Amino acid sequence: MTAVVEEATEPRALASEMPAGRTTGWWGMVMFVTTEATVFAALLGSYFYIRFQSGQWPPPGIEDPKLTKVVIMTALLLPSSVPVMWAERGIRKGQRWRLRAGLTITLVLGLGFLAMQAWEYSEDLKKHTLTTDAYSSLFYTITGFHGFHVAVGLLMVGWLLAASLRGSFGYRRHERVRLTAIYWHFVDLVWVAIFLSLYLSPRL
Amino acid sequence: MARRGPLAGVRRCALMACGLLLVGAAAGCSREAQSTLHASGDGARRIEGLWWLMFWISMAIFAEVMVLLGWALWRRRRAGARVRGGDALGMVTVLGVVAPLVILVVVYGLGLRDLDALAAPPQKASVTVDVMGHQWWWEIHYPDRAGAVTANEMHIPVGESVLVRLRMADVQHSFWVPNLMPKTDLIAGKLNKTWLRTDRAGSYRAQCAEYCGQQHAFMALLVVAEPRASFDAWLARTAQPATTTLTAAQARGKAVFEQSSCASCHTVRGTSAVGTVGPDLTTIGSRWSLGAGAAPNDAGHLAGWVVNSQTIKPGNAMPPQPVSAQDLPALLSYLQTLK
Amino acid sequence: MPTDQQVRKTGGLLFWFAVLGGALSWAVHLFVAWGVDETTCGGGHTDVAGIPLRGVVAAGVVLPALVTAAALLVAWRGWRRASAAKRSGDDPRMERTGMLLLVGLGADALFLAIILAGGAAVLVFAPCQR
Amino acid sequence: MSVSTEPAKLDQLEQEWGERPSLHSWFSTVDHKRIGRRYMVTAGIFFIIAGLDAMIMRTQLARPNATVLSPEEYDQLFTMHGTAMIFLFSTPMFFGFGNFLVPLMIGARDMAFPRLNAFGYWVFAFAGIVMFSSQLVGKAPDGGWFGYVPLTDKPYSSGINLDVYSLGLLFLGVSTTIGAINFIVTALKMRAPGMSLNRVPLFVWAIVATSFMVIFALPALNVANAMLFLDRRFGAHFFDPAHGGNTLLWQHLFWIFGHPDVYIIVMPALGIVSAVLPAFCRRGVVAYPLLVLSIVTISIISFGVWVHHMFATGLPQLSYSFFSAASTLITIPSGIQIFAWLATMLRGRIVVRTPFLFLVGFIVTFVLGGFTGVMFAITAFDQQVTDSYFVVAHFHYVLFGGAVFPMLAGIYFWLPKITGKMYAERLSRWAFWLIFLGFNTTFFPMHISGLLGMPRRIYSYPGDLGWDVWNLISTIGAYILAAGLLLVLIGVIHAVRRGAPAEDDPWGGDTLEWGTASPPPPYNFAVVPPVHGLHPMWDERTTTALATGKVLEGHQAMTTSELDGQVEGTIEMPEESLLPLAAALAILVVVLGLLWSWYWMAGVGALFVFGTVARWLWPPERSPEEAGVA
Repeated sequence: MTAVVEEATEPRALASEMPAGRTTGWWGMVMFVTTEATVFAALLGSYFYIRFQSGQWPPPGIEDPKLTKVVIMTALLLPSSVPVMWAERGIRKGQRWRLRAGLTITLVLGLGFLAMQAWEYSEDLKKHTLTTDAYSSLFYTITGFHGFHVAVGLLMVGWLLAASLRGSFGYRRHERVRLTAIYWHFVDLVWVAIFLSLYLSPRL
Repeated sequence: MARRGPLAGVRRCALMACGLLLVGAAAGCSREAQSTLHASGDGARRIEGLWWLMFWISMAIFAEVMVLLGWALWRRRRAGARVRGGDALGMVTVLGVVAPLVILVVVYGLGLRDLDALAAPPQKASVTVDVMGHQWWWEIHYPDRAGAVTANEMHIPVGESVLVRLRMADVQHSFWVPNLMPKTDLIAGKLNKTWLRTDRAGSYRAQCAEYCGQQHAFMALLVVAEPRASFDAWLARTAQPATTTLTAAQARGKAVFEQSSCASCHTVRGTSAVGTVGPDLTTIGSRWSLGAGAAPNDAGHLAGWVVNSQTIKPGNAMPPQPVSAQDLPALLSYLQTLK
Repeated sequence: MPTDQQVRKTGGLLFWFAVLGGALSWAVHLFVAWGVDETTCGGGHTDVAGIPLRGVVAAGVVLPALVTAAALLVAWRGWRRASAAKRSGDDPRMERTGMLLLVGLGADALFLAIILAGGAAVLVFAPCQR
Repeated sequence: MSVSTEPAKLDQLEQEWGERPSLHSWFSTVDHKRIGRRYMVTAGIFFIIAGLDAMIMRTQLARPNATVLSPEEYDQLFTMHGTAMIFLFSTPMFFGFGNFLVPLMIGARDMAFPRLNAFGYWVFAFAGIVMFSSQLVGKAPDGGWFGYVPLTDKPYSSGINLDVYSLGLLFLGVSTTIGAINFIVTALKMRAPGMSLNRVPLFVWAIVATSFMVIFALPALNVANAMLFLDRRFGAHFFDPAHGGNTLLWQHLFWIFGHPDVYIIVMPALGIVSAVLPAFCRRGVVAYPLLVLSIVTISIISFGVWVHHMFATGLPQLSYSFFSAASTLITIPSGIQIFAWLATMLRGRIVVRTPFLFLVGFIVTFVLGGFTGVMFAITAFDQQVTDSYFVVAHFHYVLFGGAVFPMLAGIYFWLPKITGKMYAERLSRWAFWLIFLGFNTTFFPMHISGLLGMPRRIYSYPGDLGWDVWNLISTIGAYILAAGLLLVLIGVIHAVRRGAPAEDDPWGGDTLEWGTASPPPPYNFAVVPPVHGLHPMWDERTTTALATGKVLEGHQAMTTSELDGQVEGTIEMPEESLLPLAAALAILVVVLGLLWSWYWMAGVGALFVFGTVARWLWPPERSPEEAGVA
């Protein structure tokens, strides 16, 4: 290992340029995803800020959110990144059918996630609503805001599908597919963070 | 402004500093001038020392910057002033990093020491005062002495430490007695503590320092530091219900007070009035002002306040009172007996 | 012998560690030391899952300080070698690398000072003293 | 200057990039220069309105127990003065400077996302109109610019005032974030070939650092405003201790945005100082790496100092000290900048013009503001003087002194480049001295009234507290300051209308914008200039290349690598379009729907937003060969 470090602090190595080829669109989407990630960081930060300073969590009268539905939702959303990647690699090679197939599968999985979330909400709302207390306000705001992001992601995937059906993408022109993929992976990562903080950690 | 010699800069600063001191001392001697530069409380005096230290350090560095600026501007007039190359890394590092680092570490260290001193009074607090902040007045309780409730006025014994417990009933306020102690906010759902201690008797004006709505400007209170004996006497008077013997007119005033809407908002211990919306009026007669500093406590302003307080302090919670012309003088005379 | 690709990758990593290492460890310091202190005291406890609060806060100061010191060393070493290379070769990238490493050097030193100043406060105050 | 050897190609470029001056092109322009000018004019108008708010307040405070204003009116005025100056004037004005100058300084032909740029302007203009029109109907926000709960929460502020505040800032946040993303991507990908990171002008460093601060700071404000709106309108309990909420959560969230925001305001101004100074010292700013170091470290540390706004809220003193340490030591990068500028003056041959006078004025006021800033970093002293007029004096010294003085220097310095007309020197000298005198007469006495215990945000004060003389002096100073600013306005309007035509490079500046005509042609650079050093215009290799190099034809812009500016290729720049305006109008409909509780209207607006954005990004019809199908 020290040989590598010795070599790596050679000026020539330190000056290595990052692999070229990132377009303005790519940087634009990365910056947008960064600012959205900071929004979710602020939301989760507020959740933990209030949680650590209040005695019992979740507060008396509200039991821990049940895991059954949420595990299914995670099983729907996380794998949905795979068809997007598969579709993107496909269009890189110019295979339009692979793009359309991948996008359709992602659409189905995403809609499944939203349906499950609506179902979970319908049951939770019987027990506590946004106006019950700070815990519920935080719970609905964070999960609702993430659901909104999934919905926007699905609109983007749907829009991509329509554009690809009309025949606009090929191995030379497919940047918007790559950008949507970045956004979709971001939405999955945020769900992992929410799942860990809101659903899993109260049980630890 | 651009081309002043360095000496003029220093002279001007010294002049300005004296102006500051002069003003601090001169204004109003019956009541101590409300000022952080006229500190008589332990906490405030410590901060005043810190202020003058930082003031003089700043003036020294300001003079240094003015000298450099003046020299650069003066240099340009010399013929043949040519552009010198070089990156002046050394000058910028020494003047911009090394010197400030030393000064900042010293000032930061002193700041830590003073902050530590502000945490707790030198000796254990012998008196505790509960302060409840309302929209636009202070409710004062002395828990050690049952029934000792007043508003917008707090008496403390000289030479002894007083623990002040701060709560609020509506929005965020801030308890600030500039002459005695740096401010502490009153936060919803949180009990904040601060302490007061002074060796100099006197009355110190304090004011809410966190914007709390329309009448944030007139939410003042008076902190009166007095020897232990007179403090105990005041506390006894405050705790005692209103039992002074009343003349016929004053008795009629008392009746007017009890039947009218006054009783639904105010409490006067020893009478049937037990409202808790407004301040406790048991010792209204002897208070330093009306409406937490909005008006002086004399008959004229008292009448104006009772009839329509919105003209004196617009936006406060007390609606205009429909007191008939002949009842008013009786009511006023009764209120003034409540010492 | 490490492959050229491996060296280039580690070089890139070390370069960014030298430039941003101080900032990141200061952020961790602030998050741990302040976050744990305020929320624990706010909740009325004096320890975090058994570990005394002062210990956790002190760890939140010492560990980031060490990481920043490491970043400072890498930056200092890189800067010296880059400025030496700049004087000899004409590779324009040396100038850019040298400048960024100097920025990293200054930043790491400044963040180390901030973390140590915060550390001084840990010695002066009891964790929940208001 | 950039008269190329092939005039035919220039006409072709003019034809492809130019926009016929018509009403349609006024609304559909995507040219960063027109949008930059528009940002500056709109921000200037908002500055005048917010400035008048301040004048009325100063008139009310001239005498004790004055009745010029009722408390409610005063509260709305001081809130709108603060909110408008910070959100609707300074950041947009410096985005205007950035929009106009960043592409020119880095040798690009436009911003990376021109239509997004236009969209950002329209959203800002509509947000400003929404917030200021609330002032006309007496429903302006009245909770202070940082709107502490519970005062701004439901029972204590039941009017629509605070909904205007939270929705207005959420709406404006869209524009600021988009502008920031645009600046970052432009500076990363569209620099002239050869412009590696150590040859990037300091103004561009400042704007990019500001943009990164916006990217990481605005989300905290958006979350806080969203929570406040949910609390007020739908009865959520984020800040309600009775239901488990926490009022300090608002203060933390707000100030995590708040303090970086005041650096978002000052940083571009520091960039302007570093851009204007070389022209008047006839040499580059000394210690360029140290200045980049200070820009970067100030931007990062600004995220770790926010609790110094909450030193009096009764948190543990140890928590305070971490922030006191960061707040104290953030002075060092500022110190580096100040002494670097002074060293540049000492080592240069100074030419005194109005922009340079404003720089001297800036250094005097910003240094004084810096001292009081360090004092506020010390927790013990901050607890004594926070929320008093001492803090009002401090932040006016660093915001007016630190941001408006360089802005005025920038206006006079780049007026020839932006409008093609030269300003009148004598009139502007008068303006400077009036502003400098007026500024100090207004705000220096506030240090004294602050130390005398005068709290901030009070609509009036009793007469027997020794504050009267200082408040009277402040009001007199305010009128002098207003006179000075009026002279600036007159000077600019006079210059635009009847000023002498300006040369391409009146100051002999060192950055690339002086290599273009005044005002620059729509395509900025016929030849994308190669950059060989930190001062391209003082480097004949670049100037000759500008005159004789190969013209980049078509509606194309060049993209280069992020760190070293190696050429990577060219991208097709979008045509002018009305969709940005349509999308901004759609969001306005959503915001007004939410504000007036017409939720169906907000829904319809949201559909329109999706429709316009979908249409905007809809890819063109491409044949299979062109798109590349296997």
